[in-house]
Amino acid sequence: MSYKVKIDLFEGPFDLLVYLIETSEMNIYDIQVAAITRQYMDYIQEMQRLDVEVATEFMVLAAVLIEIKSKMLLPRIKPEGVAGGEGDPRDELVERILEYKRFKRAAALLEDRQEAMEAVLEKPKEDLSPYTKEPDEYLNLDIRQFAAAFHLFLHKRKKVEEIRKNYARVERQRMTIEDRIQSILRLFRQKALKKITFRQLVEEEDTRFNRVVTFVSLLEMARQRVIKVKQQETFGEIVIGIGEEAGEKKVHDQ
Amino acid sequence: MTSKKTIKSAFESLMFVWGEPLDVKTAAELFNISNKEAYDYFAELKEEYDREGRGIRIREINKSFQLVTSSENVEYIERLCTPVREKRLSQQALEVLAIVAYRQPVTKGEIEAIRGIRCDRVLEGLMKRDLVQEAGRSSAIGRPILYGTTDAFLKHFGFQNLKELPDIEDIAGVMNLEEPEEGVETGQLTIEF
Amino acid sequence: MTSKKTIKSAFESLMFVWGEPLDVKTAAELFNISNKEAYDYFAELKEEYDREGRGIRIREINKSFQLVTSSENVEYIERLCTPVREKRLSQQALEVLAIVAYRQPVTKGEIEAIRGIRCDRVLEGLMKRDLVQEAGRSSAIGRPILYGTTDAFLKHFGFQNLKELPDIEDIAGVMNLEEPEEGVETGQLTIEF
Repeated sequence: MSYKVKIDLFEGPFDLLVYLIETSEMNIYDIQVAAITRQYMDYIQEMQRLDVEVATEFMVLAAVLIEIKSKMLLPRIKPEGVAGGEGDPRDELVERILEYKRFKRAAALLEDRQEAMEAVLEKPKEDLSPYTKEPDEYLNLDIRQFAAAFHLFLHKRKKVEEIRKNYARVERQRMTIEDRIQSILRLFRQKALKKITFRQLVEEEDTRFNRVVTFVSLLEMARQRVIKVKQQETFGEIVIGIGEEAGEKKVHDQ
Repeated sequence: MTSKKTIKSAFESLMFVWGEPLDVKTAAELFNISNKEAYDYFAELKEEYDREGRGIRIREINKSFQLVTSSENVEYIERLCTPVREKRLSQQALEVLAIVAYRQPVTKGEIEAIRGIRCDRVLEGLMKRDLVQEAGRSSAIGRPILYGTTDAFLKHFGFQNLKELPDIEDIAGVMNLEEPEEGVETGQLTIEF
Repeated sequence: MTSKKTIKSAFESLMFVWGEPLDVKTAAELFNISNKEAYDYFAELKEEYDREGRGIRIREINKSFQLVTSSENVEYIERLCTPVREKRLSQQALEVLAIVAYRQPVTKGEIEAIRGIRCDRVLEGLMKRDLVQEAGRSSAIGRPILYGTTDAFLKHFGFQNLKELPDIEDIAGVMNLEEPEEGVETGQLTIEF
């Protein structure tokens, strides 16, 4: 194939057709339909061979080309007395190609303008608050406006839910080791406990983060000898008892 | 009665703080003058800025005026900083936009007939960028939505109004083509494929 | 060698996009001219703007120059920014109010997380208008204030109680609203996530 071009180069079937006509330097008013149809079909097959998804629109135009090709093979009948008769089977196609090229050209003009306009820069609005004399905002809202405002927000409701979830989690995760130490001490004191198991403490916590905080807090408390930790056997229950230094640790009651 | 000089000076200040295109009507109301009068003042200012070759210019977008930089100075500005710019439009977006601009108000079906391919997503993207907007309903069967361009479209491409769109009807000349023999209408096409 | 006229025009463009006071030294370096020369050009421009009584002036701040509006025009700018006509509750305020109404009791943090933008002043305004009130404290860390709507809010919409608020899922149908396009900026609304 002489024209290995990427499919995504073409915006649509007309784009491809125009490209083929132009590269083969055909006169648009005298399109060699057989040749162009062959090229068009080759191209589509090449795309399919490369596993490129070919939009159905490309096939629609292929069918049109084949139809015109077959009409071209028939002798043109001009019934006597009828001026002009059926005309060239290519006429409609030419019209459509011209129409398409017209807008392709317009798109190119717009593209140039777009580029030229990049040299023109705006400035942002100034901070208008110094000029806004006590905004005379007066309440004149109706339910439509109100609903519209909320609707916009709803539009992204899923995201909102996510944020809300994350937001809540962030709040909960703010439990600190300091807090947890205090709460464990309080637990011992309030319930006048002598012992508590590690499992019991951890089960109070619903998030992994808080369980980790609990564990680290216990390590810290053990280091400070605020608690005593015993484990009878490997992987066995860890039992926590109150340590010698516990009395000095100030326990804040809420 | 405020003097012309005062009003013109005020217009400069207003455009400066506002940043965005300032509507002639809004400006006229502030001074209790006619829209025509306000428009003329803006136009005079614009002309003065151009004539003096200033680094700041005034551009008109559909009866609104806005201060912008002179395009000649973009190189110097880029030496100083990297301006934030709108993203350029893709080829397909430009094609669809061209059809909307020249054929407006136009239905999606008409756009698709010209390009031979669906354009829902492109059209959606153009509406999101506020370059295209709905412009009523066609009276055709099913009353399809009509589309048209926005003021943001004019701004993006630097047109004062739609009349400034370059002529594309003499496309044959542009393409170096022989004009077809008479009788070929290039205007209205209704061919269903 | 760049001409004086070109440099002065460029300085105007640079001040325009820069916004902040533009350092003479920085400007001089861009054109490879001496600080003295650059300073003189800025001073000349400033003098021209003053002499012509323009609405935009140049202000010097410690060897830096900045475009500002003429102080004479403050009154007009105020008129532009504060329309005499009845001003409606801003889009921002409406949105915060909507979130409070549907999510109550809700903390300020949650509202801000939803909208991605701070809302202290908006919330304050709504409380001043007696549409929103404090509704206790959250049990979360820091015990942030919870907000809810007031009876005045209900009365305004003619609702007996909060259950009468249009159903969230139905709201589009009830209000016959078009589905807003994502990303389209409607007025001052800025929902950012």
